[in-house]
Amino acid sequence: MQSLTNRSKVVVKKEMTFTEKMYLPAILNGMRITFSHMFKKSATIKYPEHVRPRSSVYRGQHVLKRDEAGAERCTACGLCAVACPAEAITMVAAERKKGEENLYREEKYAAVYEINMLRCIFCGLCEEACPKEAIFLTDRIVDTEYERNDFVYGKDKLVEPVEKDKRIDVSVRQNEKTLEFKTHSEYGHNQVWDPNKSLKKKSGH
Amino acid sequence: MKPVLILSGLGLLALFAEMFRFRRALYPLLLIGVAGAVASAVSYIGFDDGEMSEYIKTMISFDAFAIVASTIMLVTLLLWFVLARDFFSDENNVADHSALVLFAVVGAILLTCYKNMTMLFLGIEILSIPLYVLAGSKKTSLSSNESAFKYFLMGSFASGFLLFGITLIYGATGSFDLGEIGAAVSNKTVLPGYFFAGIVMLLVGLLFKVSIAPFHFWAPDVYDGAPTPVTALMSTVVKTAAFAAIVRLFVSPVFGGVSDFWLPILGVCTALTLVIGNVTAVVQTSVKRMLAYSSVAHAGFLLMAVASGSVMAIVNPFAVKGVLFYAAAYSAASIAAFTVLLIVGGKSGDVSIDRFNGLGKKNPLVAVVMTIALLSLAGIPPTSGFFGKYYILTAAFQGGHVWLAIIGILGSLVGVYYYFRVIIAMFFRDANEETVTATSEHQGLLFVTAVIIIVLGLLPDLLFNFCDMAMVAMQPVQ
Amino acid sequence: MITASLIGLPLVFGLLLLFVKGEGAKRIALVASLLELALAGFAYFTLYNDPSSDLLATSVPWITSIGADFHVSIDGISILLVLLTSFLVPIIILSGFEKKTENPALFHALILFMQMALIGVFTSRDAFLFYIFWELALIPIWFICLIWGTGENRGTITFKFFVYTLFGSLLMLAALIFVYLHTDVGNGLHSFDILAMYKAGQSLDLTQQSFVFWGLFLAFAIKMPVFPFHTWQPDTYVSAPTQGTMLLSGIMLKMGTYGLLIWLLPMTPLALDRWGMTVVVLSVISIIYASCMALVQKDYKRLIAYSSIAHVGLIAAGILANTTSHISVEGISGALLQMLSHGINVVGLFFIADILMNRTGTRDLDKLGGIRNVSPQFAVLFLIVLLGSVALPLTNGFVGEFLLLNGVYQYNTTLAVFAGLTVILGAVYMLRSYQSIMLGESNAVTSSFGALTSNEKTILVLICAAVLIFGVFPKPLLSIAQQDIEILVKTIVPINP
Amino acid sequence: MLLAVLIPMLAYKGILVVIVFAISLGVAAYSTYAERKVSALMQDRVGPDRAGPFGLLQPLADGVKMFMKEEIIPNVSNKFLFILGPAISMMTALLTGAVIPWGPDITIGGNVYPLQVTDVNIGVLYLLGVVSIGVYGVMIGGWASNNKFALLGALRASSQMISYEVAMGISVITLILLTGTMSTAEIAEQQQGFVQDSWLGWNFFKNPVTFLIFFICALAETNRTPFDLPECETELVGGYHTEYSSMKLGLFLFAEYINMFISSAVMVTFFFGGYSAPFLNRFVTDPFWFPMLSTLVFLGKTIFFIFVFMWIRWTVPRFRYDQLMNLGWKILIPLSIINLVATAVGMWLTGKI
Amino acid sequence: MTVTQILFVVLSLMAVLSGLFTIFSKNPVFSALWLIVAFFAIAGHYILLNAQFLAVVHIIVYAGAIMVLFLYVVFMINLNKETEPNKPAWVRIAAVISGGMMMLTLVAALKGASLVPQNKSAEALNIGLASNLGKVLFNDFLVPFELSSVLLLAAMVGAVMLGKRQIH
Amino acid sequence: MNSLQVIPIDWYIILSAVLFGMGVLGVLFRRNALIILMCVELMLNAVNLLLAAFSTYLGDAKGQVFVFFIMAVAAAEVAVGLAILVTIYRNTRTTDIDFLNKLKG
Repeated sequence: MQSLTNRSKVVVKKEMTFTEKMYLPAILNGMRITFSHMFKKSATIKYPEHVRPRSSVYRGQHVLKRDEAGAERCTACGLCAVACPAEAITMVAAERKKGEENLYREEKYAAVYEINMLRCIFCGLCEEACPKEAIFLTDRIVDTEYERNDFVYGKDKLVEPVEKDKRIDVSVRQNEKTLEFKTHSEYGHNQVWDPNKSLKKKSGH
Repeated sequence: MKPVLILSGLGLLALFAEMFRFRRALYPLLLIGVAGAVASAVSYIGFDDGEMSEYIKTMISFDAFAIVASTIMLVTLLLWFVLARDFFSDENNVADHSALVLFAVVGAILLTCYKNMTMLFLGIEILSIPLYVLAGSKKTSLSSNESAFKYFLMGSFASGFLLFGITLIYGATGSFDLGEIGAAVSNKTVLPGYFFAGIVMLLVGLLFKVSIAPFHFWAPDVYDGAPTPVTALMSTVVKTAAFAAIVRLFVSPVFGGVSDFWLPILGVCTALTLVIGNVTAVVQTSVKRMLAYSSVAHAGFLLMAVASGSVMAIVNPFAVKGVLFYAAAYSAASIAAFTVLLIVGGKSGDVSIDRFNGLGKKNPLVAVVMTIALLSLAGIPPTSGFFGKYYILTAAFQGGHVWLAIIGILGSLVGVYYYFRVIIAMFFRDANEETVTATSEHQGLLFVTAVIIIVLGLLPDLLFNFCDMAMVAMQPVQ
Repeated sequence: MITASLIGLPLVFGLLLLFVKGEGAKRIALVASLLELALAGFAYFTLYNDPSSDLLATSVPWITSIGADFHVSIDGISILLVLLTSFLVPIIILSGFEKKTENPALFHALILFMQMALIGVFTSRDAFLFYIFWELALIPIWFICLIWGTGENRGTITFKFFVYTLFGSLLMLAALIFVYLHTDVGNGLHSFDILAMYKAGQSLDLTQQSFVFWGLFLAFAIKMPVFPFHTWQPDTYVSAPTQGTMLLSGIMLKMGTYGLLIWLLPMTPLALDRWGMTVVVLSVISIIYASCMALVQKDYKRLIAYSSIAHVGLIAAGILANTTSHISVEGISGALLQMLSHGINVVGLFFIADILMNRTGTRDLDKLGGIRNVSPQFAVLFLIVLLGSVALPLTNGFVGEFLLLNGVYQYNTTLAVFAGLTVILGAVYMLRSYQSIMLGESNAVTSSFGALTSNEKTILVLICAAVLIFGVFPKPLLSIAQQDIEILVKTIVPINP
Repeated sequence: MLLAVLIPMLAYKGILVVIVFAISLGVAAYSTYAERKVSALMQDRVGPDRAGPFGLLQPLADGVKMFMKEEIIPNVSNKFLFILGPAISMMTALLTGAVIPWGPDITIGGNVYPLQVTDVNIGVLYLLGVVSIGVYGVMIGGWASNNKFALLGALRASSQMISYEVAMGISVITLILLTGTMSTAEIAEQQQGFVQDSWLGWNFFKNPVTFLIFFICALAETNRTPFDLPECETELVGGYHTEYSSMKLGLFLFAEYINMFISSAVMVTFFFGGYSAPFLNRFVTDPFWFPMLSTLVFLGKTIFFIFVFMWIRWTVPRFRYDQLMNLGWKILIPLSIINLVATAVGMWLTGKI
Repeated sequence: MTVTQILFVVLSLMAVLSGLFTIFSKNPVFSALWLIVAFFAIAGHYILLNAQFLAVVHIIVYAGAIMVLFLYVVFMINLNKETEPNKPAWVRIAAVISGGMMMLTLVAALKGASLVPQNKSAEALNIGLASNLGKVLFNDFLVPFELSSVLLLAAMVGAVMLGKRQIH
Repeated sequence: MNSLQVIPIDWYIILSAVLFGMGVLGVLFRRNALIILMCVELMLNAVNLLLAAFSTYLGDAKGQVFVFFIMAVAAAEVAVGLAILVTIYRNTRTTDIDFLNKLKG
């Protein structure tokens, strides 16, 4: 069959000539090629010293944001856990006690909040699911560890520091586009799924 | 030397046949080639090799004995090729089979003409190794495998003894050359004790190879299990060659000078072989196995000739000639008998004695030739087998071994019993349904062997005068 | 020349027969045997006219390497056996004319081969040739018994027969080789020539001679047979076909006695002195034993078989009852004569047994009886043969038996007495059998016994004629042998006593 | 009197043996480094560069790692043989160094010392003998693991090594025919001086086909790509060292590199003039420095061949098993025989024999 | 005892012991390995006898080829099982007795063996050199040398024939 | 230093005899075909050793040359023997020679 693009090569199993059968020329040619590569520029980047430029919305280690006053935004609604395709997020909810208003923004909070970094695929769905703007992915890189358990990040590693100057900036992720996107309830994850609706949509196409 | 070269060349040709795809033409080529080898062997009677280099002369001498022995073997081989037509019918291994057979025969010829222990050893191995393989050439048959393995095991075990013997003799005499060993033997005073140990070991090795009791136990199994054509080869050409080798050592002046040492051993072995071979053959129900045991007994007869061959370096003419004649007669009869086995066995290869029932009615030619062959094996005149036995018995009397001769006579009487069971089955028992047909080649072969048996039986001088020449080779060189 | 033709003729015809199909083979065989008879007659007359005629001897080199020649000749002794053979073989062939035989060509070819071998045995003057013919005679008869015999276990029986005789002949071979190695015809060469063998045999010392003696004696004794080597015989006779039995008893037996005479006596005179008594005693025992056995037999064929042993025992005794100091020429002549007459008589008897078997289907003496009433012709002919066998004066048996007993008497009186019993006992069992077969009332089995056919009549008349003629007029037979017997006797005297 | 000569000689030999061992081990160690570096360069990468300057301490780190890793001996294996396997591999690899002439005789303090551990008159055969024993390490190790992959790997290795030994032996015979001696020292000595009788003196130029066959067989004998089927990961996991870990694995791998070094050295000795450096003797004649420089030249040539080994490894893909056997039996052996006969005829025609 | 004698004894012990282990090992692999050890001991003997060439060839042939073949077959038919049932006792006893008797006979045969005069000439010490052996092999033993090619060819053809799978 | 001067030839003969006898014993003793083959090899090696010893003592190179022939033959024999063994194994799945008794009696 005639190829359309003319890029594909048609393989013909033809009898090899004597020189071809000897293979030596081919091998020598191959060796020439490999040898020539020795003097080509190396494609390696020496990583810790040199880092490749990353995208502005690079999805790295998560952070649990605090509000302006320094209280944790997370209310342990569990939507992030539900949204997580890798089942990496677990949490235990607790009720805010008297005197803890400065710590937690609302009456319910996450007593335990864990993300298993070995499971996490850094898709960012948790971020999208969060109604409280509590969890964000950052451009930080998850550190290496020696123990498996150490990869289960608790609140100690996830929640950003209280000090203003040590806060983690996620403003790139809160630009207009994302905020606007979040207002569209049909794209949100905290939406009850309506079978009729989606059915109609499909048939409408 | 010429037959050796011709046969080696033929062997190579067979291998080339595989490579260059003329396998179909191989079989006729082989026949022509072997016939050529026969001619070249016979031609030595008139002409010898001419001046040969010193190195060849010390290793090989194609003397009269070698000529006669190898002519007998080569003629047998020619007949055998006709017998074994089927063995070469499979396209897949015709080249292997024929090459192996030819190489084996090269070894056999070397055994008739060696002048040096090296050649003896090499000859035996060149003869044996292809045979191990040939015995196992029916690869899917367990009994063939088993036969090959037993043969191999016993063969290599025997080689060990043979070599140890050669080594001790070398240590004692300082040479592998038969002439020099003979010279050392004649000067007996310097022989150390281990020289005699060497002779014993050498003897044990050789006796193992020719299946002499008490080293015979492997032979029946091997003969029985191997494919019938191979068995035929083993019991004809191989046996002749092995005995030619023994004669060269023990009947000639090489070890003749110390015959008082080894004679008793040989005597006892001969007697044992005759008794055991014959007695055990009686109880066999398979004709092939019966022939196997009887071949042990025949080996005993041949050994009797060796035992009476040389008394203190004086060679007994009847012994040498007797061995050659007996071997020829036995070969002819065996070829006939095994051809009949092949015919009767047919596809199934079953050759129990019942299969012979009524053969006289079913296929008179086959039955008659089988009868002649069996009569010859039993040593009944006027067949050639009788003269073989006659010469050897005469040799035994002349060598002063009356008791051996009597055991031999009694043994061949027992032999009559088991050979005649087959004849009785053929002519007396009722036939079964199956028909027995022989190919025209086999019919021709049967006819030829029958004629040979009868003619040699009536006019033994035809061969015997020929054998006379062989005597000259055995005389001490002064 | 004649001798060689005598051997060659049956061989040629035998080979010819192999290519003939059908019943015609019988006729060809008969013609061949008659030609042979004529040739034998010619030989007789040649010998009669000129005992040293060149025509009678043939000697060609055969196996030069071992000094064996094809040397055959007819002298006064062997002519008798040649005549016997050539006389009996036509009768034997004729006796089978009315019966249907399976594969007649092969059968008759074997008979002719047998004849060749027998004549070879009787005429060879070379030990090796003798041995070869001796063995050759065995194979055809074995096949005859095996293939055409009766009885389910004939395989075993014939086999026993074969092995017995082969055993004997191998011993003979050993003995002959032993003697052969002591012959010397110059140049260190040996020879199988009969005279050389005689010379060599006589030069041996007693021990060696004894070995040779026993080797040969066993071979011959088994063939004849002599007690205790006889066990193969009755069974074989019974199970063999009639023709086979006739060959065995009529001619083949004589190989043994002939061997004793020609090969044993002259070759081992010293051993004869030493062992003569032993073997004569054995012979006499076999006479008495066989006679007693014959007395109690019910099967007629078996009875004849035993009687045959008894008769042969007497012949053997007559031959062996000699010493170097005294050799009885009468005894030897008697033995020769008795060989002839026994051959004729026993063939006749077996033929009669065959007739009985064919007509009545049984050979049991108890079941038969009264055949005389039905077939008086048969009764008369039977009686003549029977009387010949009992050695009544004026029958052929008488002269021989008388001479034999005389010979034994000169050797040892007591033994002669015992040997004489054979006459009495023979008369008893023979007549008793006649009585129970022919006399008395005919019964269901025998009443349908028809008259003899012309064929049977011819044979019986021929035999009866022979019985009577030689009984009355044995002279031509005796005289022709006389000279050669004397020559033989002279050679027996050892060279260095 | 005898002892007076003997003891210094023995002491010298002992020192030489130690030096040869050290060099072998060192070169082998840095071969592992070189292997990674070369492969990296050929694949446009950097290769190890963290341990020490340019990663030069990498072999050390690897060694430490090998020693520190957990020693695992499979439960159902034969313990003794399991340990014996790598030991034999290592031992035979080291034994070969004994007959290699590292340089011409050296004069130290007026005494002349040979730069070869022992000059046996059958050195070439000694090499073949030791090489033929090397296969036992692999076989025993593979069998003792009691693992089917290991066993298959061992079987492959042994059959491969036996097969190629034949062609190798014949090519060595050709070489012996060419040089007329079986002593390695003499072979090296004969090639001294780059140009001889208008010929380039190295055996390579006299008979390149022999070298080619020898080289291919050397590749196969050392189980280097394209003949590294015994340890073919895609089919047999790790081949005969599937079950090995820690230092025993290290020994196997190390033995491979030593083999590579030695076979390079052998090739240099046999075909590339040994320690001969063209025209070196024109410039240096000092009895101490000339041998020293020659030895350096020898090592340089050897290192070049080690490089060639690696170069090939990163160029040519692995054979399929049947291709490997076909190459060995149907091409190399006939070729080597033809070469042998042709050499013999050639020498006969030119009147050298 | 001189050094040579000590070496002889040590090598002999090594050969005999490893030979014994060869015989009595349950597992064929161990038998093979012990046999290799025995071969090395014998090679040592060759060197002791001034036959270096022989020693190396011995190693190459026996240890390098034959025993590898053995091991190969052991592996191929995977004889890991160490369950070799013993032969009946009487066979063992018979074997021991016959073997022992044979050895006794041999040793007895040596008793009072008068030595063949030794050749201690200078050339005699060099017979083990390759060039010397080559001369003997290609002169005196030319015929057997050429004919051994027939032997090897036959063995090769035979082994290949047996090894081929049967094609129907 | 040479073995010729200090070791009597008898030592070598005895050593070889012992090794040879051990080989024989092994052949008779063992049932595993492979081990039997090995014992045969041991026998041949005993022979080789003795030949080499004799050769040295006699100052005659022929003995050593003979050893080469034995080696060639041993190699050939082993190749054939193992081939046979493998064929047997294909059919029976065992190398115990006592299983090979189909042909007995």
